Amino acid sequence: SSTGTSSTTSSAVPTAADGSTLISAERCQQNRAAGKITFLTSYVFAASVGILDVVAADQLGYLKALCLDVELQPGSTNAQLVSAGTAQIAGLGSASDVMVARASDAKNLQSIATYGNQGAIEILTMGDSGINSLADFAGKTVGYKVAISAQFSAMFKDNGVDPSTINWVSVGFDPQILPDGQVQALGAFKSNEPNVLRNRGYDVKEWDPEDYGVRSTFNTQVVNTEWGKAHPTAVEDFLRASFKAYDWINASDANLDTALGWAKDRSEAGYDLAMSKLRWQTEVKLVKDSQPAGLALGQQSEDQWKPEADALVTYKLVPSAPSITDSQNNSFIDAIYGSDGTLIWPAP
Amino acid sequence: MSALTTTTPRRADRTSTGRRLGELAAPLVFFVLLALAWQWTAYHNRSLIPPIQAMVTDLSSRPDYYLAQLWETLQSALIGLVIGVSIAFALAVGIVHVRALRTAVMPVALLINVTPIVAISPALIVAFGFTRTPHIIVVAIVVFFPMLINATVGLSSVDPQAMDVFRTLSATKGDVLLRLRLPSSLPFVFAGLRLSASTAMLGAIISEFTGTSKGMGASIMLATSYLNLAQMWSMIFLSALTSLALLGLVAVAERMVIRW
Amino acid sequence: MSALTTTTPRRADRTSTGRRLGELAAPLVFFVLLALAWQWTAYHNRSLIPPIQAMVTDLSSRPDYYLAQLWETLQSALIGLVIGVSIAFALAVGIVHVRALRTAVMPVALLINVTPIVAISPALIVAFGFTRTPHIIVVAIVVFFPMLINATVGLSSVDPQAMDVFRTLSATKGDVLLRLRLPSSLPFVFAGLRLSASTAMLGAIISEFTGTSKGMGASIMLATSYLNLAQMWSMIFLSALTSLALLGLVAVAERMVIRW
Amino acid sequence: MTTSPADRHGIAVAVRGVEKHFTTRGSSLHALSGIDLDVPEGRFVTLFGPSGCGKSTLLRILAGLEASDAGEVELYGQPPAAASARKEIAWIPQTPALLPWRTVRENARLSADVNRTADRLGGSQRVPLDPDELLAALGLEAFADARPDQLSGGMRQRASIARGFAQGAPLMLMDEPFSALDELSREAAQLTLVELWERYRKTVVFVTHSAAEAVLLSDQVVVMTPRPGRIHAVVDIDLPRPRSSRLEETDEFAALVTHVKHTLRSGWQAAE
Amino acid sequence: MTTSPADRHGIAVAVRGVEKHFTTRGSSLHALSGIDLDVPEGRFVTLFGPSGCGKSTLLRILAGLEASDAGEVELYGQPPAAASARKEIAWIPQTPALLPWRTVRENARLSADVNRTADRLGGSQRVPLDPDELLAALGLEAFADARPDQLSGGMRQRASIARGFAQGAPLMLMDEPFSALDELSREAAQLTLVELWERYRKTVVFVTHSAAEAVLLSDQVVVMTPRPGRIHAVVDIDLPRPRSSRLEETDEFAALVTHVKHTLRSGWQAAE
Ligand SMILES: Nc1ncnc2c1ncn2[C@@H]1O[C@H](COP(=O)(O)OP(=O)(O)OP(=O)(O)O)[C@@H](O)[C@H]1O
Ligand SMILES: Nc1ncnc2c1ncn2[C@@H]1O[C@H](COP(=O)(O)OP(=O)(O)OP(=O)(O)O)[C@@H](O)[C@H]1O
Ligand SMILES: [Mg+2]
Ligand SMILES: [Mg+2]
Repeated sequence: SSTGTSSTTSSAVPTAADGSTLISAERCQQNRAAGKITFLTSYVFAASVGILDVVAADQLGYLKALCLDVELQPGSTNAQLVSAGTAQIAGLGSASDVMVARASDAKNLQSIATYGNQGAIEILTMGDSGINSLADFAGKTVGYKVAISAQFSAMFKDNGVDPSTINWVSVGFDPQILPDGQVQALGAFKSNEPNVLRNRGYDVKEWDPEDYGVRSTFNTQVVNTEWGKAHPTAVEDFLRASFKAYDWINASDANLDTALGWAKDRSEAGYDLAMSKLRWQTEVKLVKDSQPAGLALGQQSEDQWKPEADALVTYKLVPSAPSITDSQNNSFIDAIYGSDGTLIWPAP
Repeated sequence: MSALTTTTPRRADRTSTGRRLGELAAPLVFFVLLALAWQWTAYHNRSLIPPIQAMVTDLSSRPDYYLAQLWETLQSALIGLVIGVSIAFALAVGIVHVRALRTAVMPVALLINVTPIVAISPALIVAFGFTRTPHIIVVAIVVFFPMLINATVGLSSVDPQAMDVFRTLSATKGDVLLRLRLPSSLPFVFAGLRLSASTAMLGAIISEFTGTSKGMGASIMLATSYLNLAQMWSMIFLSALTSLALLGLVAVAERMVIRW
Repeated sequence: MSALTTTTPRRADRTSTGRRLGELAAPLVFFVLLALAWQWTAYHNRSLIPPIQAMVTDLSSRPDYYLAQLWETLQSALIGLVIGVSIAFALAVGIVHVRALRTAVMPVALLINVTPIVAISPALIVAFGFTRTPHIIVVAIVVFFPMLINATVGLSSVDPQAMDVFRTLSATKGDVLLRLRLPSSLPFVFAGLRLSASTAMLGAIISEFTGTSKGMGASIMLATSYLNLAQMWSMIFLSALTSLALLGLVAVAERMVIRW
Repeated sequence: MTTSPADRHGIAVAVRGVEKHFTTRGSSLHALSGIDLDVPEGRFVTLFGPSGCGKSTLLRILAGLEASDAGEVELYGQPPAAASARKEIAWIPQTPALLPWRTVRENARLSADVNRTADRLGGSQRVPLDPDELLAALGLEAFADARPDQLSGGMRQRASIARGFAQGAPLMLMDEPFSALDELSREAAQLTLVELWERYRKTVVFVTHSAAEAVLLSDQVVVMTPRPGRIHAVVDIDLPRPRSSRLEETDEFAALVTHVKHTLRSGWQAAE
Repeated sequence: MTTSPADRHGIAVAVRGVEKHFTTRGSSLHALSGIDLDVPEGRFVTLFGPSGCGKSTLLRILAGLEASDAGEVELYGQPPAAASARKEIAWIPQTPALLPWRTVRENARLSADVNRTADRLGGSQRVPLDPDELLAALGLEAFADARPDQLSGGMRQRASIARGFAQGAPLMLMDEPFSALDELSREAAQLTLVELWERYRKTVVFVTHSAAEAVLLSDQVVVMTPRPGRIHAVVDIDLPRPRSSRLEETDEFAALVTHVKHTLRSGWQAAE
């Protein structure tokens, strides 16, 4: 924590690194009343959107300057932890994850921001695998992480391939099993595994559900519903700080390197800086390329989630059609943007 | 003789019926209290644990799903159990005959026993692919140590005086093994089998966290990610009950085999 | 008398030096063979296991990192061990005095023992937050059962004839517990402690797979996701060696306490 | 066995009509039947009989370690539990049953360490003896600080006897304390016990299945027969005291041993 | 003990200059020193002495269960291992050591089930006996199909003796087989053994620390003294055969028992 440590007393409004005040005394009081906030990343301290920007917001002192006491934790069972109130804010993979969680036992959470408006996942095959169409997947072994995504099922089913003819196997996070031949195809993040494998000199082919008409999203931040209602300013200012940091990272290559250095410090070991940089850049591009007209970064709408909600019903991952309205709480994200769609900085 | 006190009959006789009732009642009362505490917690924190009726409903609404996962896991558990226990027993036979084998095998066995197997299981999948093999190996590893220790102790724990009789008869090593060591070891072997049987399902489930989409372990993983608490905890309880059933089977087998 | 054969001296005397050397050599040879097999596999399949020198290099290049994770995990393991073992022992004391307690506690203890704890640990984090508490609880649960069983058996395994002496003296329950049951139970308690100590680190590591970014478990998880084989396997071996060291400590304590 | 009116001691142990059954897995065993017995104070009385005739069971009932099904037991006019609460019964079991974590001296002191409330009760007939004095009398002074596992079997049994005497209880109950010793150590132990007893004159009920041992030690031998356990006869042993190893080679001694054995055999045949 | 030239039997057991040391944790114990012994064929010889004098050690050396440090042992002119390989030694241990998973009959048959190559060797002096006949002779016919845990201690010891005799070995080695029995069962077992032995006339080396048992059973009693274990004297027992329980009440018997005990005591005093 190199910056933003100017204030240690609880009553005074802290100032940012440049000495300016970022928040009113009254709002600062409200944010402090929220107490300690635990934020869970969606996947360790990876260089992903919704993670690296929060790390940077913390390191840059934005969070503290906005009178927020946030502890960052690598996530695990995020939906459960947020719904139970053990954590207050967390990242989830996509809008689908939010709706599935709400349909099961994590009813007590809502989405507060959606970063990407296209899917971030895809299937990889080796370039010379002889798999040239979706139909060729029948009978092949396909690795997935944790659970088979609805996007994959939809991609196959919408194009006339019965997903149950595929031999799905749950795999770890090492993509090497694809070139080693243990699986013929591998569920992957667009921003990670293709880069890793290409960097190792392999020729891989990508099967993007978006290309087959499957619409989805990636990285939504969720909040514990009651806690969010009780502390709206804290939620708003958390998002405000993240998105300010998001812009800061993208402002220069040097800033990105600095942010990656912070993530690496938190990861202690094994953090591949080059791959991580590529990962961030890929994801930012995915976010930018899919930004719907009229919506600012992170803003979400019913239309945007509709295709995923429909797919969940189609593939019976939820018992009944989920209410998108109830799944989203847009009051926070909408409050941090001005009428011109620019981030309100500093906080009121 | 009036000062002589009439001694009371043995307490065990007087209250044996009452005591037997008490023995049944105590665990029942305790289980009921536990169930109440469970329900209170479930209603208090909806995303921590599911209420009991949610598990019952889920189990009874799709028994074939649960049975299919159970059967999948049970197969790995049983095959791994048989393999691990057999290798351990064979090694124990070697150990009691070749002293050097003991000093060679035991440190390694001890090391394996204190290694976090769950961390190794991804490597096994890399090595053996997406077959049942890695899951069987994990089970075999976790059941190996208790059986090795118990079989070694059992095969060595022969009545020395009976051993003297065999030795004066110049009994062959095979005679001693078959007619003395093996039957003598049975109580220990069954004790080891009980320990092994209670970890076999655990090993299978942990190994199924990766490398498969079938079985109770995969189902628990899936339920965790979809936060399907009813499914998750039904599986957990089902696996615990299956382990208890395995333990019961071992106990029955023991009573049938050891009749002396 | 020429036909009388000279009996050979006892073999143990003749070859005791040779045998002792053999006892040292056997595990060494075995370990060297294992190391060679490891290296061969490591070079054969680069993404399966790391070569030994990669682990040594990683360990020696940042010993403080490893020590910090080790210390983090060891704290949870030791605190959990002390708590779990103490509760188990206290319950065992209750069980040998109150029969109903036995029938109430034992089935539940058995059930917990066959429950996949790794599946429960997320719920503990939900319940107790991102503190050391859930990790300590996992350790306490996994070390609980062996100590409960061994302490119960130990506290019950008093020489019945010594018990008769105490009873004719109208010794109080406290006398019997302190002066007879407790010392009699010590060999069993230490046997239980050995079992418990060998699982304490495993429990701590497994619990650290979720809910923390510190400790060996978190480090193994991180290494898995970044495919840092050297870190992953260094941690695995470090944890196994730490468990062995704990076992050694228990053995030393046992020899210091049980002097009869 | 009736108390002779000439006996100037009181009655230490009075048993009337004691019955005992054991029920194991449904089948019942009549272990003791119609036991009547008076042991005057300061007498050495031995229960003698074959294995399974109920000697240990009777002794355990006297000590309050086992409850009878019917009948009455009184020690110094009170139930066994009362005597036990005042630590007035010294129990010397078949095995030495020393506590292995205590030194020999600490073992001999055991009775002082437990049930301390008894020490505050008035009216006790107990006169605790100095453990070291007893260990010396039993030839164990050099081993007072040793742990039991450093002693031979015979020495351990002597330490157990020291523990019993150190308690200073007026009544001592001994259940075959020498049966695990080899013949030669056993003879030495018997002579030591005779000597100690002649010095302190406690009331002793002793159990054995050795006729020679019974005759050597006792004032009276109670001959028991099995199925169900009964008192067949009481043989008075009118050998002079103090007794020594030379006594065993006398014809009188041999005749009494033969007589005790015959008494047992006749009781057995009568029972069958 | 020298073989008399008049003896028409050969020498079954010949021992010359046997020495034995035990080393435990550094300290060495001289267990046997200068043992010379000849046992003629068909004789019942007893090793008698106090605990720790090396009786068991000597018997184990004869059986080949223990190796001596020096000296020579020969059974029928060959080393113990050769006799053992032909199953010509029957070993009857201190505990019955029956296999609990076998019935009494199966236990008695044990020698036929192991080391089957010995059955094909020629020149054996072994004459296996019918287990059922032996069980009948020992009063166990009704228990032939019972498991050992259903038997009393005395019956188990008889079953162990049946196993030894069934082997039909010319040499029988018995290490205190009756020491765990109570006095009365013990006497019955002794008489059964006397009877069986008088019927089959095997060469027996028997170990005991009971002088009466040694005198009742033996042709010769070898008196041993400890520290180090030595043969102090050999006492010939010239009591008539067949022997019965009545013999024990004769003066001759009592005199021999006293003599044996005295011999031991004098040896002990000499050793100290
Ligand atoms: N706790 C018990 N439960 C069932 N039966 C018992 C119990 N204690 C003793 N018996 C039986 O009661 C009978 C008498 O036993 P007891 O121990 O009093 O005999 P004993 O004369 O002391 O024999 P021994 O000389 O072998 O010690 C025996 O048949 C024995 O099996
Ligand atoms: N395996 C052994 N290791 C060390 N010392 C031994 C061993 N076997 C016997 N001894 C010692 O050798 C001596 C003789 O023992 P042995 O068993 O032959 O005596 P024993 O005459 O049979 O005595 P007992 O009548 O008690 O059976 C004893 O001091 C004993 O402690
Ligand atoms: Mg008895
Ligand atoms: Mg012996």
